[in-house]
Amino acid sequence: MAEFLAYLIAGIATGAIYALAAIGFTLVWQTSQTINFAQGEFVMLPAVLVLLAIKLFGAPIWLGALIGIAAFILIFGVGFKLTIVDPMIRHGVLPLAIATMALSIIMKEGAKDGFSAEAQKFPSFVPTETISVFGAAISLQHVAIIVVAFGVIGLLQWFVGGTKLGRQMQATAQNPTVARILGIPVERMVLLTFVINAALAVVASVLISPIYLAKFSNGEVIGLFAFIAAIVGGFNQVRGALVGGLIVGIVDSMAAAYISTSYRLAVPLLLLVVIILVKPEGLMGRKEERRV
Amino acid sequence: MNRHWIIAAALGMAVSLPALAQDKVKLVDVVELSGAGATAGTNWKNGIDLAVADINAKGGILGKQIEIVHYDTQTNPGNTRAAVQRAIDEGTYAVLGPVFSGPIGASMQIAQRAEIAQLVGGEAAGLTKQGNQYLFRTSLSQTAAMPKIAKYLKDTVKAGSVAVVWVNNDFGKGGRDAIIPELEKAGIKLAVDVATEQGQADFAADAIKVKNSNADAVFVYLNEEESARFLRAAKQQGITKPMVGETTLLGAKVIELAGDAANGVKGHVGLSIDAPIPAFQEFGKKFQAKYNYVSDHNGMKGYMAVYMVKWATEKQKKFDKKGVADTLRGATIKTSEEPGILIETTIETNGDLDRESFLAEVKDGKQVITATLPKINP
Amino acid sequence: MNQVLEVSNLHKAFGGIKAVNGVSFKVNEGEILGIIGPNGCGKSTLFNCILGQLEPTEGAVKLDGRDVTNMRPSELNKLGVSRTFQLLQVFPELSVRENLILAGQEHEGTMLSRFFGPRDAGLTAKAEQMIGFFKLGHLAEAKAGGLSYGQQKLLDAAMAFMAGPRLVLLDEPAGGVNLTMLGDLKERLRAINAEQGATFVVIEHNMDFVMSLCSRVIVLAEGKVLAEGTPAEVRANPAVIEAYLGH
Amino acid sequence: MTAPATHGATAPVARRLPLPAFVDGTLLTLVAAAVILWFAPSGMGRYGTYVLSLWLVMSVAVMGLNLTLGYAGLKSLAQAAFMGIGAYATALLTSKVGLNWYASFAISGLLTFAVGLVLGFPALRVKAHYLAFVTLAFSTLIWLVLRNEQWLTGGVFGLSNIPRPSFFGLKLDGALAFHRFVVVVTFLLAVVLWWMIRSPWGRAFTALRENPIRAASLGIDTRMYTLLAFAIGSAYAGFAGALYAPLVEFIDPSPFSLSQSFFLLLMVVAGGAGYLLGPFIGALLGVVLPEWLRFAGSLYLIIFAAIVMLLLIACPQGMSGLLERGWTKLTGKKEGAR
Repeated sequence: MAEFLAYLIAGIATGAIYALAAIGFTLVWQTSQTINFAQGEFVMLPAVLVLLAIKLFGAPIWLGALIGIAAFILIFGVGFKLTIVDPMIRHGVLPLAIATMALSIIMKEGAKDGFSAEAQKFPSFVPTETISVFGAAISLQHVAIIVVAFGVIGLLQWFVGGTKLGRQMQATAQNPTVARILGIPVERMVLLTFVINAALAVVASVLISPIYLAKFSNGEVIGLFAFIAAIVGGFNQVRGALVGGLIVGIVDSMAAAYISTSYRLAVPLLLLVVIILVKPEGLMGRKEERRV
Repeated sequence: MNRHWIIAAALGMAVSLPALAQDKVKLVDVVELSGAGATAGTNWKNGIDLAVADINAKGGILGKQIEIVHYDTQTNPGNTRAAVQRAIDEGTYAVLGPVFSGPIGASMQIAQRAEIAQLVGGEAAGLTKQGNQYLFRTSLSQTAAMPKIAKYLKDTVKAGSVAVVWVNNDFGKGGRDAIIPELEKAGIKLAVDVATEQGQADFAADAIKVKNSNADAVFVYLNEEESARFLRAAKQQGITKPMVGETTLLGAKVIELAGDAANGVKGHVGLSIDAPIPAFQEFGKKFQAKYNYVSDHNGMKGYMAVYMVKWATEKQKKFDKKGVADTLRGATIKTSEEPGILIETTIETNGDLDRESFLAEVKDGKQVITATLPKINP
Repeated sequence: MNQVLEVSNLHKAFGGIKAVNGVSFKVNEGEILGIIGPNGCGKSTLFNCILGQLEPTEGAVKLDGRDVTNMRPSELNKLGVSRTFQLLQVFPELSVRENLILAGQEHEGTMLSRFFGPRDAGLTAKAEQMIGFFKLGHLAEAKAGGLSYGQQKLLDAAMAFMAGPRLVLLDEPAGGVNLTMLGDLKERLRAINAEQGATFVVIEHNMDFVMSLCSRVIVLAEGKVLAEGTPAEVRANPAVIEAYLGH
Repeated sequence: MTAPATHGATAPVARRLPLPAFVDGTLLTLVAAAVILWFAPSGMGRYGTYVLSLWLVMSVAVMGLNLTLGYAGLKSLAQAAFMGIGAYATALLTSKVGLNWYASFAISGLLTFAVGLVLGFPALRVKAHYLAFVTLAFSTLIWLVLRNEQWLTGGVFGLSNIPRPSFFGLKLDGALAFHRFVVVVTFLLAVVLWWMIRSPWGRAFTALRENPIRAASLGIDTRMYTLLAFAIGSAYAGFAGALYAPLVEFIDPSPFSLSQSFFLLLMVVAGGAGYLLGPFIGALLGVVLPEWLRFAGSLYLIIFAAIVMLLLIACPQGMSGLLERGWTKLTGKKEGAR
């Protein structure tokens, strides 16, 4: 039992990381039907930019963090939306998805050539101590990630449901045409989601990198798991990312423990197939009406 | 007037002629610069660049400057084959790389057919078992390293059971397949066999699994970064059993990334900039100065590969492509003949290497060599 | 008289909303039956249930006495039941002729002959005939997406007739078509009905169109049959007047 | 350039020349390209020859994906996995069982066709992008099997010494001989696909992509055509794998990973989905462009990705769409001058 608990807690800790990365997937999908295959790289890059700013300008850590984060939100929030999404969104999901694939190559290779092919240590804003929960070890870093993941979801739910801006954003997500008629600045709302996505990527990056280390290739793993998490939880619900992330994290941990370490990746994927066959819109997802 | 022109022309000739006569020798490095092997490949490439810069600064090989070209394999066999073919078509003097055994497997026949020496960074046991006369390693093979580790586990660590944690790529799988029969021979029980993914970020579940196996010791066979992540996860889960590994567990990079978690780790080291050999440390300093980070063993392998080519060329006193392989086969390169080889190296006829190696331990964030192991066939 | 189609006690509910609530009717061979009713009375849902596009919650559909409830649309089509949709449904990237050949190709030969046989599945002549019949002659090579709305509507109807169906269900054929075209369309439908003996069921909003075309009319309201009879009878029915004026 | 899925009358060229009625511009282009590629490697060296062959082999896989995606509108993320099934089947059958290449090639195609049929069933159940998710899972599962089942697939160490085929006793071991063999096989496969696309099948596939509900109401068995499109597209990946294994003479799991499936998708879209010659252009972009960009050193992948991204921003229909746009502009001007 203690053993099971240890795996469970490890799975939740990992799952929270996937959840944090997956929120962005669901956000940009809802407002602009964009599948961002560079999402993993979005989480990888802020940490690298922070380290780069420190290295280039010899800046102290807080200044480096500020420069790196500001640069990232500007380029990959606003810039991404204006230069890549806007010209392509009318042409369907696929060309845009491919363009984000190309973007992910650019980000990955850019981080490797511009910074380093090696993993780098990233300073933690949270103490690295380990605490014991029911006899299972968990680090404060992981605790912080779990808290932040839940906090972000709560904040987003409140924002969407409880503020005018948020309701406008939701209206945009549900029906842009009607929203436009109602006088909601749809373009600005979509832009806002991209900025939020970039900001969330930064939060995820800063929290995850001290554990996973900052490395150009980290986006591949994080991106894949976040994608699976978003599908499992439901692409069109922000809280789907949280549920999906935690489930995938726990399933992954259990698979390694009780099934097979060399096939552990297969188990979350089989879960994904089952969910698609049983409830294609994801566990928490809304059914998307087919436009006939 | 005329005379001036003639002098000017002659001067021009004098300046340009040596450059023409002393045409360069082209070396092509085909290596993993993107994809799964990018980190290892980049170290290898940097090691090569460092060696080429050193050699060229000292007048090149037999007076010829080395022209080095790097081609990326994307860690993909099809692309590797293209790149090696291109290297040969462009008249490379020898092929350097790749590091991963998949890309090596896809390209070794081509170099063999062209009768050109190929110096690779691969450690998997199978590479040198195919009778390819043109393939040369730059490090010990796993078949050479693992018996030393098994002996160490038995005699020094006195472990009755061992948990094996390995990365599921050619490097890790090769190591695992080599250590398990050795453990069996030494009468050590395999407590648990844990495969991990290349580039895996989260090792919590693996660490719990190892902890629950109650093994007397843990054998960790992962790449540097994954080693660091595993050590941190193991510390978090409170694993106190000795961690034993190979070169990739005890490197400076692991110590840097894992911090305290690396303390107490011990094992066998082939190439390490921390080894008590002045030439190794010298290399480490030069590398650090040039690239601003600490080289791993792949950086050393790349460096030595270039010097192996240099040594063979100077030995045969001519630029004969086929001769490089013939000269290297069965040779022993002494540091007195070629300081760039860093450590006396014997090349066996199948392309395997034999060298001295070390037993080491990490104490207070530093790698400390505890013993030097002789060559297998001294 | 021979009954081509028999719908008995058909129900369809979406969640709690009963879109079709126990509709029964029969269609006689060779007649033109009109189904009218206010917006949202379940006309299109009824069609979709009859044609296998939606699964009815309850009830049965019979074709020539054979149960075809829940049969897949493509199989139903091969039994000679054809339809148009309320919204335009042509293939914009294909030419007019290609659209027509597509509408007929699955009714000829086998999968193999469709692979190895001629590219037009031997339907060019037939397609040209339809093009002529629907007065689209000069547009045979044009991409369907480039046609005017009315022309697309004609093409849409032509596609439904391409395979020589016995029973055709038309969902608002007159919607958005201008008066001249409307006259053309009506005349074409009558001609096919007379010459080929095809049976029609027409859902329509345009009362004049229905009343002048159909021999019998069914009025739906709130998912149920409200009235049934000849155009004149229906027009005089107080319940129908109520339903229409009430909305 | 061929227009997307047009089934218009035969090209004017064919009418003027005394050629059979089924000959059109695309077929002539294919024939001309095959002839050029037959002779192209002279003076190119083994490297150039190899890259040309690799381009053609990848084109075959991209052609298959173009059928499923470009014509039938089904998003598959498993094309590289199917290629892997074909490559491993051929490698094992030729090197371990000793079967000749032609039989192995056929078995690879049949096997991937059958697996495609089975995997296609979810495609009927789940619509739109959900198929992409199912194939994503399938792709990774196949990769795991290829890597883990060492007794069969050689695992991470791969399979080496894969023999090249011979042609009626003629050895095709040399780079040029094998290249010509690849040219012939690719040409035949392209012609089959060309024939299929312009047959009533192709028309049905297009209808499936544009409006499956209307298609069904016209008697088109959408279930059958969906499965066929997916299975034939997968079989082409199997064929590509059967050529890839003897071309590289070595295989391991890496070229059949999920990221390679993504890369194949990139080639389809960048080349122009739904254009018959699009796959060749796409594979040219994906295989030959990076090789050519090698002069740019370590930046070559960034430049490559930037080119693809800019291309798609400028013209989401890919290279073929761009060429078509240019062609209409050009011919439009000519007409204006007249």
